[in-house]
Amino acid sequence: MKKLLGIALALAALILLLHGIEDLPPWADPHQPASVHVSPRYIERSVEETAVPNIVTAVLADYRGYDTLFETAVIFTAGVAVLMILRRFMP
Amino acid sequence: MIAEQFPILIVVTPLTFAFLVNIAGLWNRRLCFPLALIALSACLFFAVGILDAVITQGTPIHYYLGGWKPPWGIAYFIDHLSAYMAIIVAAVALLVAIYSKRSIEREIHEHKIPQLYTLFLLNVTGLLGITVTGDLFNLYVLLEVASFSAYALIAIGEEGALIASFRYVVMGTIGACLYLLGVGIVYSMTGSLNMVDVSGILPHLYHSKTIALAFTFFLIGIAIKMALYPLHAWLPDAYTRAPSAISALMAPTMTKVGCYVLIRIMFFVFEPRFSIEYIPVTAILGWMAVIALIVGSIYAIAQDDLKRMLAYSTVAQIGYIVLGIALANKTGLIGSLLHILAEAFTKGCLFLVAGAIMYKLGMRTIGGFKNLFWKMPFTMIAFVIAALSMIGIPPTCGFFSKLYLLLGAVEDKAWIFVAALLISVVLNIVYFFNVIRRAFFEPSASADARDGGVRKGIAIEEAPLSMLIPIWVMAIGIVLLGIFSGKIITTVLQYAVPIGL
Amino acid sequence: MLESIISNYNYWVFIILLVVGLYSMMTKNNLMKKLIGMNIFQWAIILFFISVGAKRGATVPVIAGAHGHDTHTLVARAAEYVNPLPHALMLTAIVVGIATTGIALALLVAIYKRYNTIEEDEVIEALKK
Amino acid sequence: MIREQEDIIIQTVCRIFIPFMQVYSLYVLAHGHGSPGGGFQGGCIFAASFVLMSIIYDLNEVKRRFAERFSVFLASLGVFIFAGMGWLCLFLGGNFLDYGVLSTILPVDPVMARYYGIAAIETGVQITVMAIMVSIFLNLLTGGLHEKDVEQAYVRVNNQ
Repeated sequence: MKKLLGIALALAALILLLHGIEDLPPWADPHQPASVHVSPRYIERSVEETAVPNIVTAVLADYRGYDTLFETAVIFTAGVAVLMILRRFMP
Repeated sequence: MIAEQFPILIVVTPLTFAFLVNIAGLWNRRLCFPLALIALSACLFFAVGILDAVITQGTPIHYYLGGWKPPWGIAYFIDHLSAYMAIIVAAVALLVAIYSKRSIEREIHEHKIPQLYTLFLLNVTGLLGITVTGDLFNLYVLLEVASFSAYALIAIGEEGALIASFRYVVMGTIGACLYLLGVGIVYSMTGSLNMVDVSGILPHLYHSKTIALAFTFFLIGIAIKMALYPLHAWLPDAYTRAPSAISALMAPTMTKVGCYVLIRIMFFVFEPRFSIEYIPVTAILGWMAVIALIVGSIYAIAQDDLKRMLAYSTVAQIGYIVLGIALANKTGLIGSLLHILAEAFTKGCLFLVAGAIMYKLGMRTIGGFKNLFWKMPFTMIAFVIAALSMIGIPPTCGFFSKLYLLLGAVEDKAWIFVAALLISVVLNIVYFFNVIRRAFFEPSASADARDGGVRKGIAIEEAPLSMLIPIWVMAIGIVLLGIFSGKIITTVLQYAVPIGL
Repeated sequence: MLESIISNYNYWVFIILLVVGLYSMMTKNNLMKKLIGMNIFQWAIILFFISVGAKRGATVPVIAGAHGHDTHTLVARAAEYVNPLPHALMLTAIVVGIATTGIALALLVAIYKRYNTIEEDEVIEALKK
Repeated sequence: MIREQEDIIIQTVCRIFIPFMQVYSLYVLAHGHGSPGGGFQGGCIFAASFVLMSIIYDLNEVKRRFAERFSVFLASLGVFIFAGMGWLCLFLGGNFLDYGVLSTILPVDPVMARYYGIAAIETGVQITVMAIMVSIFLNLLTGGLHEKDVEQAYVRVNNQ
């Protein structure tokens, strides 16, 4: 029963995805929206604005540094959570 | 000067104090509680400041993190709706934190208290962050911060909490990942992550099948996070097994913030006309909501465990909120937003009462509530007030929210929804009256109770004051919010409704 | 038709991984297998994001010869480097994935210690007693 | 992790290897600006050196060098450095995480101030990731029994 439900859900997801992705821009197209709307500024001006040649680092730590703060908070949460779930104390 | 920084302070203050609590816990465990209290009081203060600024300014507040203009950097976008949600989360979190001191000491090993308050603050950080952010990916990260702390907080509960938490991890991860997939598709189609920017680009793409797919993923992901009926499987176990203070924190805030995200995505990122006309999502959501509020209530009637009953009642109340969203007219949405507030305070109060009963009696089976009114009169009066609000009796907040939902349904001429709302009120009466009957009318089998019906010899054993005060603040809040609900609607909620409805 | 299918192979791989992950998360009884399914699911989405960032004829987003001070005259053209934003986003998503795995593993260890099994039905059986 | 006889070859090789791993992780951190790398990657490599240490010696050796209180402190410290940079920018009159305003306290122009701001937060990320990875690893391995109880627990496991 559970197995049938799982197969049905997976098939539904498959059909949904196959049906839905036809309008995605072609893979690796230099003119797709993701490559022309926001990201060119990072490539063209990151050295000028942050003096960091590795653009991924510039985006990660400066343009979107706030995400990285919470990324660190997530891993901190995970550490505290593991401590909380597993830690046992001998009487 | 400093007021300009309130949008960031409301998120960063609890985050910073979370680390401070963790470090202070190494040195002295007694410092953790006051530090958490300071952080949450500051949050409430900032939330009030933000709401005040939004009301006086009349337009949304923007805040650019790192000084980068959107769409390149992350921007905060705070309108009436965000400020309203932030204030609800901050207020509930502060009250629950005051309450948690005694309850946590009883239920948790003392070595784990610093970690518990750390995770408590991180959870509040995540929830507050979700309410103020204006960036789709940032919302995902904050959602994960809130969820991770929730997984751990639930896992330290009673027997069976571990497996409940594991299920929540699996379901929650599916939800978050589907949301992320939606973000990915939207990014691939528009090239932007900023909500305002995306909502400006999307109207050109409304006919695309891929955008419809992204919208579907957003919807399913959020529906899992907010436990909409067929996807609610993780909720009852998780909220029943968690420590009582934690259930009281999660039930009013986590699922309601999910509702907020749903409104944000459906009506702000996508325009209302897309959600209503291009794909008939409001119709589907309406039917799911009707099923949720009937089935959730019926499940609640069948429960013998008070917390489990309240958990199923939460599933039903999510149905109300989604019903208001699905009506997609102004009255319905105002009812839905008002119900978020009413439900936050009511469900918070009920879970706190359940915790207080648990604290005093050590059990929470409804069958064992005999003579509870005479043992814990103050707690039980608060329970009755909250139950009246849940049912929808006039002076309370729950009445007005349900009234608006009903009016919204009548406005749309959706008679089936009207009928469902009325039936669910009856069901609410059934399961709350069951508890009240046990606690109030049913005499105990002991000798002194049979003595002429006079209930003497039952000593008052109230919960400690630090638990009673939050319960009563919430109970009084329910009544006051009901009386002033007109004022709330005219100052905040009518501006919170998106353009185009 | 065939050409477009083959040239978009990244998307197909992503879909297959996603469905495999979803299926194993739904049907497997062993909690560890569920966790592995969850990981496959997450990694599929990461693959999708990275695919979005790809650009034909472009290279790694590290600007050559730009380390140091006098770089203001340097011109970097957007077409020469791949889109760095999905990479930055996915670094965050990978960390989130690791954190999920950590918490889930901790729960599994705790479950195993208490019930001596990580088969879901056996745990539920033990709970009912 | 526990063995009666230590393998001398593995021990010697790994003992030489560990310091190089740790220095390499610092290299990855420092060169995150100019080549692939950064705080997270560096932190993972640093944590891996402790995992290797726990494989060649036993767990108590790692615990002696990396006590639980220490790792909790380091994890908080790392995120605190990150958030603290944000607060510093706030106090200097900029927006949160706007490293450009650091030029008022550093002898450089705003663009280079951003460069150093990024370096500071990457260090914070590295410290947190390192501490948390080791902490998660140790907790998963011991099932949450730490410090002095560990030896007793091992004795019990070995006797069974």
